[in-house]
Amino acid sequence: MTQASGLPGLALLPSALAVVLIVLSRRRPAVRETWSILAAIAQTATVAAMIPSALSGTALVWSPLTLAEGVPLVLRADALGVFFATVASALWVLTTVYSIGYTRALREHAQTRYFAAFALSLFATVGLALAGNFVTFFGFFEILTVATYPLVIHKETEEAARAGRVYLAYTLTAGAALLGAVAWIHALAGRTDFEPGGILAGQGATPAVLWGLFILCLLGCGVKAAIVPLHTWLPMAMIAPTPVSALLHAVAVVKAGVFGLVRVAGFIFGPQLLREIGAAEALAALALATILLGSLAALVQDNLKRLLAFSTVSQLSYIVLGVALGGPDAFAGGVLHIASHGLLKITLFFCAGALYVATGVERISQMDGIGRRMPLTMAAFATAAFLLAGLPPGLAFASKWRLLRGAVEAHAWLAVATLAASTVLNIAYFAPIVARAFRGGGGAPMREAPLPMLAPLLITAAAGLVLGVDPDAGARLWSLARAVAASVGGAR
Amino acid sequence: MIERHASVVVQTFVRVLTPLAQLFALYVLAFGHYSPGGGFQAGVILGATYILLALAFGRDILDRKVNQPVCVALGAAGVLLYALTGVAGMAGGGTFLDYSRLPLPVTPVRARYFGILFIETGVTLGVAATLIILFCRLGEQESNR
Amino acid sequence: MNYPYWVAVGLLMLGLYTMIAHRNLLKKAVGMTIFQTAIILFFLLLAVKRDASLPIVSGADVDPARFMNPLPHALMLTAIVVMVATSGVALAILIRLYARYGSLEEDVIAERVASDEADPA
Amino acid sequence: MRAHLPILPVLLPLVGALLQPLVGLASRHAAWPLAVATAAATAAAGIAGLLDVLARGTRRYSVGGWAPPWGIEVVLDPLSAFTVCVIAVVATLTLLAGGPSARATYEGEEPTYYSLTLLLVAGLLGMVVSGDLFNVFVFLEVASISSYALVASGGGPALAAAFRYVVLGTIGASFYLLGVGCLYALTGTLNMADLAARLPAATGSPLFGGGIVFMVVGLAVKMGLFPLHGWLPDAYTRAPAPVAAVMAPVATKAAAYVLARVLLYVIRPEGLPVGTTLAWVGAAAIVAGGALAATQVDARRLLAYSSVSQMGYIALGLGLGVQDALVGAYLHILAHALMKAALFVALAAAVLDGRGPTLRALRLGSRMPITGACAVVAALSMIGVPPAAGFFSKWYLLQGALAAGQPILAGAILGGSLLAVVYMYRFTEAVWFGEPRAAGGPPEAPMPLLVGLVALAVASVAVGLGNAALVSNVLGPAAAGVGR
Repeated sequence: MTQASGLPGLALLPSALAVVLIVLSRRRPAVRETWSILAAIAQTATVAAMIPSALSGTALVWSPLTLAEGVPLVLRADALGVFFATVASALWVLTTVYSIGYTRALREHAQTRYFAAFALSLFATVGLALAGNFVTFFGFFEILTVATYPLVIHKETEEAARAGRVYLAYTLTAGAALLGAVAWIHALAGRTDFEPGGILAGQGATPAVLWGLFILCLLGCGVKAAIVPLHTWLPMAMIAPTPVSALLHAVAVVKAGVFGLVRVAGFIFGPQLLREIGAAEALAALALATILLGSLAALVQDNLKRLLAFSTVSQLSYIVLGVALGGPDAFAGGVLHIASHGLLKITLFFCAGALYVATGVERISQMDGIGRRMPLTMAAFATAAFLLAGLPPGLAFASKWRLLRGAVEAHAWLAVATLAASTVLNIAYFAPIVARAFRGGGGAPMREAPLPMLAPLLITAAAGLVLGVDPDAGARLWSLARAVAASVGGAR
Repeated sequence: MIERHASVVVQTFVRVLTPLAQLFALYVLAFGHYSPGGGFQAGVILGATYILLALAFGRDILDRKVNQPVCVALGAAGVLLYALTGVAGMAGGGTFLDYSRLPLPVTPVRARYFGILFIETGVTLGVAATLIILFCRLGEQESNR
Repeated sequence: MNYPYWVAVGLLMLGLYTMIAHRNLLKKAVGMTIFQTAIILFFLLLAVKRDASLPIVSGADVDPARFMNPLPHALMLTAIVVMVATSGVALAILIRLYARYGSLEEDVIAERVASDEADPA
Repeated sequence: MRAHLPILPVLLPLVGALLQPLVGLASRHAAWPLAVATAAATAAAGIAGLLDVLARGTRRYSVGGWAPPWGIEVVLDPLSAFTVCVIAVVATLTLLAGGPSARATYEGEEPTYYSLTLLLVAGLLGMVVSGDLFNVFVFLEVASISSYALVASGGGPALAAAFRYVVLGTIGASFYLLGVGCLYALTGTLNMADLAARLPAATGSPLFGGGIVFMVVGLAVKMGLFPLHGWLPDAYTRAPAPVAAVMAPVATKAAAYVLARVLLYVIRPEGLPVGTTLAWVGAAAIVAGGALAATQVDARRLLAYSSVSQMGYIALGLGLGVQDALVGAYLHILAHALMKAALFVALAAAVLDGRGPTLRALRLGSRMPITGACAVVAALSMIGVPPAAGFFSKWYLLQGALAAGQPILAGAILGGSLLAVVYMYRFTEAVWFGEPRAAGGPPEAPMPLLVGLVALAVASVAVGLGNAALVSNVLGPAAAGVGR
């Protein structure tokens, strides 16, 4: 069911306007930041307004213009799109507040470019979330790549330039692969619409062609989704300011890649077809390898942000795994993990940034006793870390539990074993940090980060707990995730 | 730099020949309709007379009689005369370069006759000016850049 | 019957060879002229007809079959003008090149251009 | 006036070029406004012509009142009207933007410079509207001779580049003329429409094959198609900045247009593998040009080799010959003209500011934020990032390659994008990492330059967003009927 409505277009308006307004008010920081916050709130509200219709199975559709002959620009607010857009927008509000505290405390340069690129990134993220066909998706996907580049090189040091070079090399190469896939799909099926259950089945394509397409898609989305061995850019990109790492490299950019894989698997190929050609198993195997390798790499990191980056690599593949398994439970669990990992990982990054701003600490080996000086921050860190590892009653527990149930149902015992092992590894790399933070260091005066930084991280940590108890609270994320899985028809 | 050729015989001869040759150029131009001749040939003869002057009396005489910007402008004016004759045909209701439709109070056949004459005049000017410029520029010892 | 065409082809090859193989720029320009002349010859040969006269209409005795084709001549008149202009530009450039670099040998100029670009004075 | 629309795009710049030396006698400051006004009038005539053709169909114009096939014919159909608009509009913007740069380069000799550029434009537009193969040659040479002189006006190293350009350009033009001679010998006509009607009866002759090969090779030289691009890098690199800005975007496009016109609308060599060869040569050009561009340290040479690569896209599309590929090639003529113009204008701004031409010394960044931003937009269009125009031309080309069953050529298109990432990244990085704004000195490029540059960058995106209308109204009909 679809219904024509301008609402999906309206959801893109705040961030697009914000880019212009931020540049125009570049000489007045207070005004500039007000625009950012207002845009974030407006965007969240618009996206949230589309949740009821998405839940009822009616996708709002807005198609204002034709991109190329036979290819309309379509924005379509289905359950999956609204899910992702909600997560990204809501976290943008908090990140903006956090950013203001961060940039002011560190007296960052080029703040106008920073906030404008941030708004543009969110514009692209919501756009690709709501994209109704693959071409539209690709457009926003590429804009996202370009918009995040200035954020990665924000420091303008030689190291940042190198990271930016690697980042663009990876993501734009992936973009070319994805363009090949999109064009091929269009040539094959005559359209690239995202349809629950896929559009490629019954087009008469040979398995070899389908495999070719699948590999192109995997290359295209897999880079942003940081699937091993396409993940190397992510730890390097940690040179970016912490709010960027928090929102973009834990939520928007990497999730855009994963989201693309969900779209490809569920809405272009369809779980049925993926399984028929045997691509589902290959994807699952890649996901399992990434989960383990990411966790293992995280174990040996000393730089806190790099550790978080490798943890992200690992956690993202939970989502990929859910998509690859394809059953209703696994698919829903995977989709829900987009939210749970986003919420909890952003908390961890917020904490890392708060530590850096308040004490200048970047390495785990310097963190002895820091919990005494910044008890609130470290409490939030500990909460988020253990919840992310999958301990109940966190949001990640909710998603991982469904994932596990899906794996059991599919008799994917290797996946079950990997999930269990990964939980242990998660605890193994987070626990030492927490232990170190609360060991010794007595007597140091309490000195938390400024309030605009502290408040967001406390809110996200608390939200992780609350949503863990009831994943359907507030934005009804769990219902949305289930609706996605049901529509795709997670083939048995 | 082309030196002045200090020979009384040559200078006198050129002095006598130049006006005659220029008159002949006009004749070739006007007679082009009926016999071999026309604008191009007339232009070459006209240009040659100035080159002859320069050979006999030195380059300076050209700068006095037709300096280079003027010469370029003359050449452009010649081609412009050609183009505008064509445009005049458009004004008379024909297509570009349709001389039979020139807005003149004569029959189309006569109009075509005049049209050719205008155009050949333009060609004469253009060719003569081009020759003079080529002579001056290529004869320069040192380039300015 | 077609021998004249072989002359045109020969001139064409000669011109092309001179343009490509010779290291001296002036000889390249000469080759260019030969090359263009060969093409003009080729076009004019297209107009040749045995036992035909110039297409000048005089009197009532008009038999189009006895005229040569005037069109290639008209075309080549234009082409000659174009050729003169091209040669003029080429020579003008050569004069200035010689004034600047003191040589018309390709390698020498290339060498001096390279040092020019390394240190634009 | 409507009846004269086909001839106006040639007539206006021609008259404008001739007026320059006359007006120059009176005032040197009038040269630039006069040139821009001439070009703008030409662009207006071109746009009026396009609208007229779309509303009323193809317009044929017999020069001098002599009917074809005896007289000279000028034809405005959707394709030629479109190409006229591209060349005239881009030339207007680059002449406007190049003004300050030209003033700095040609102190006092601006009338000559503008006269030559307008002659170049007149020649290019003449190539496009001409309905007669020989007249194409004449206009080709008008354009070429003007550009030889323009390149040579750089002096020093530019002279060597200009001579090379003269030699290779003459080979190209002469080959084209030779091909025309072959076809004339075969059919006895030079009028394109007449020729198209007569040629099918004569396809067996060796003159037919020879004529096509000569024409295609000649035009390939003129459009800078790899491996016949030898003149292009040096000419674009050493030409003065304003000349490169005017020439680089449009000069090769007119030759590409003639190639399309001759191969697809006049000759249609069904039995010969001309199209396939052209497509593969285009693919080679994309890859080789891109690879060469990626290794350059001089920004101008980088852009020149990127032109070699981008002309490959056009050749590939023309060679494939299916509807989508043709649309892609035509759209790329516009897209590439816009982005290359923007990049060369940005470079001219840098040179004006005493920067460049090496990438290392470019650094527009914080000193010229608007110029830098426009250059980045053009660079993104070159890479093919949506919604810039460069993305959509590649999209159509990809669709065409896939429809023609040539996945390897599709791969070459994507590979070209990757190479574009590399070389445009190097360019963009040079733009981004600016040194802090120096005290004093103008903080941005001069206003006319900015206006032209911003217009070019905005047009790059606008053409991308509005390409569907352009394709369904202009390019689709232009390609319809000739596409395989």
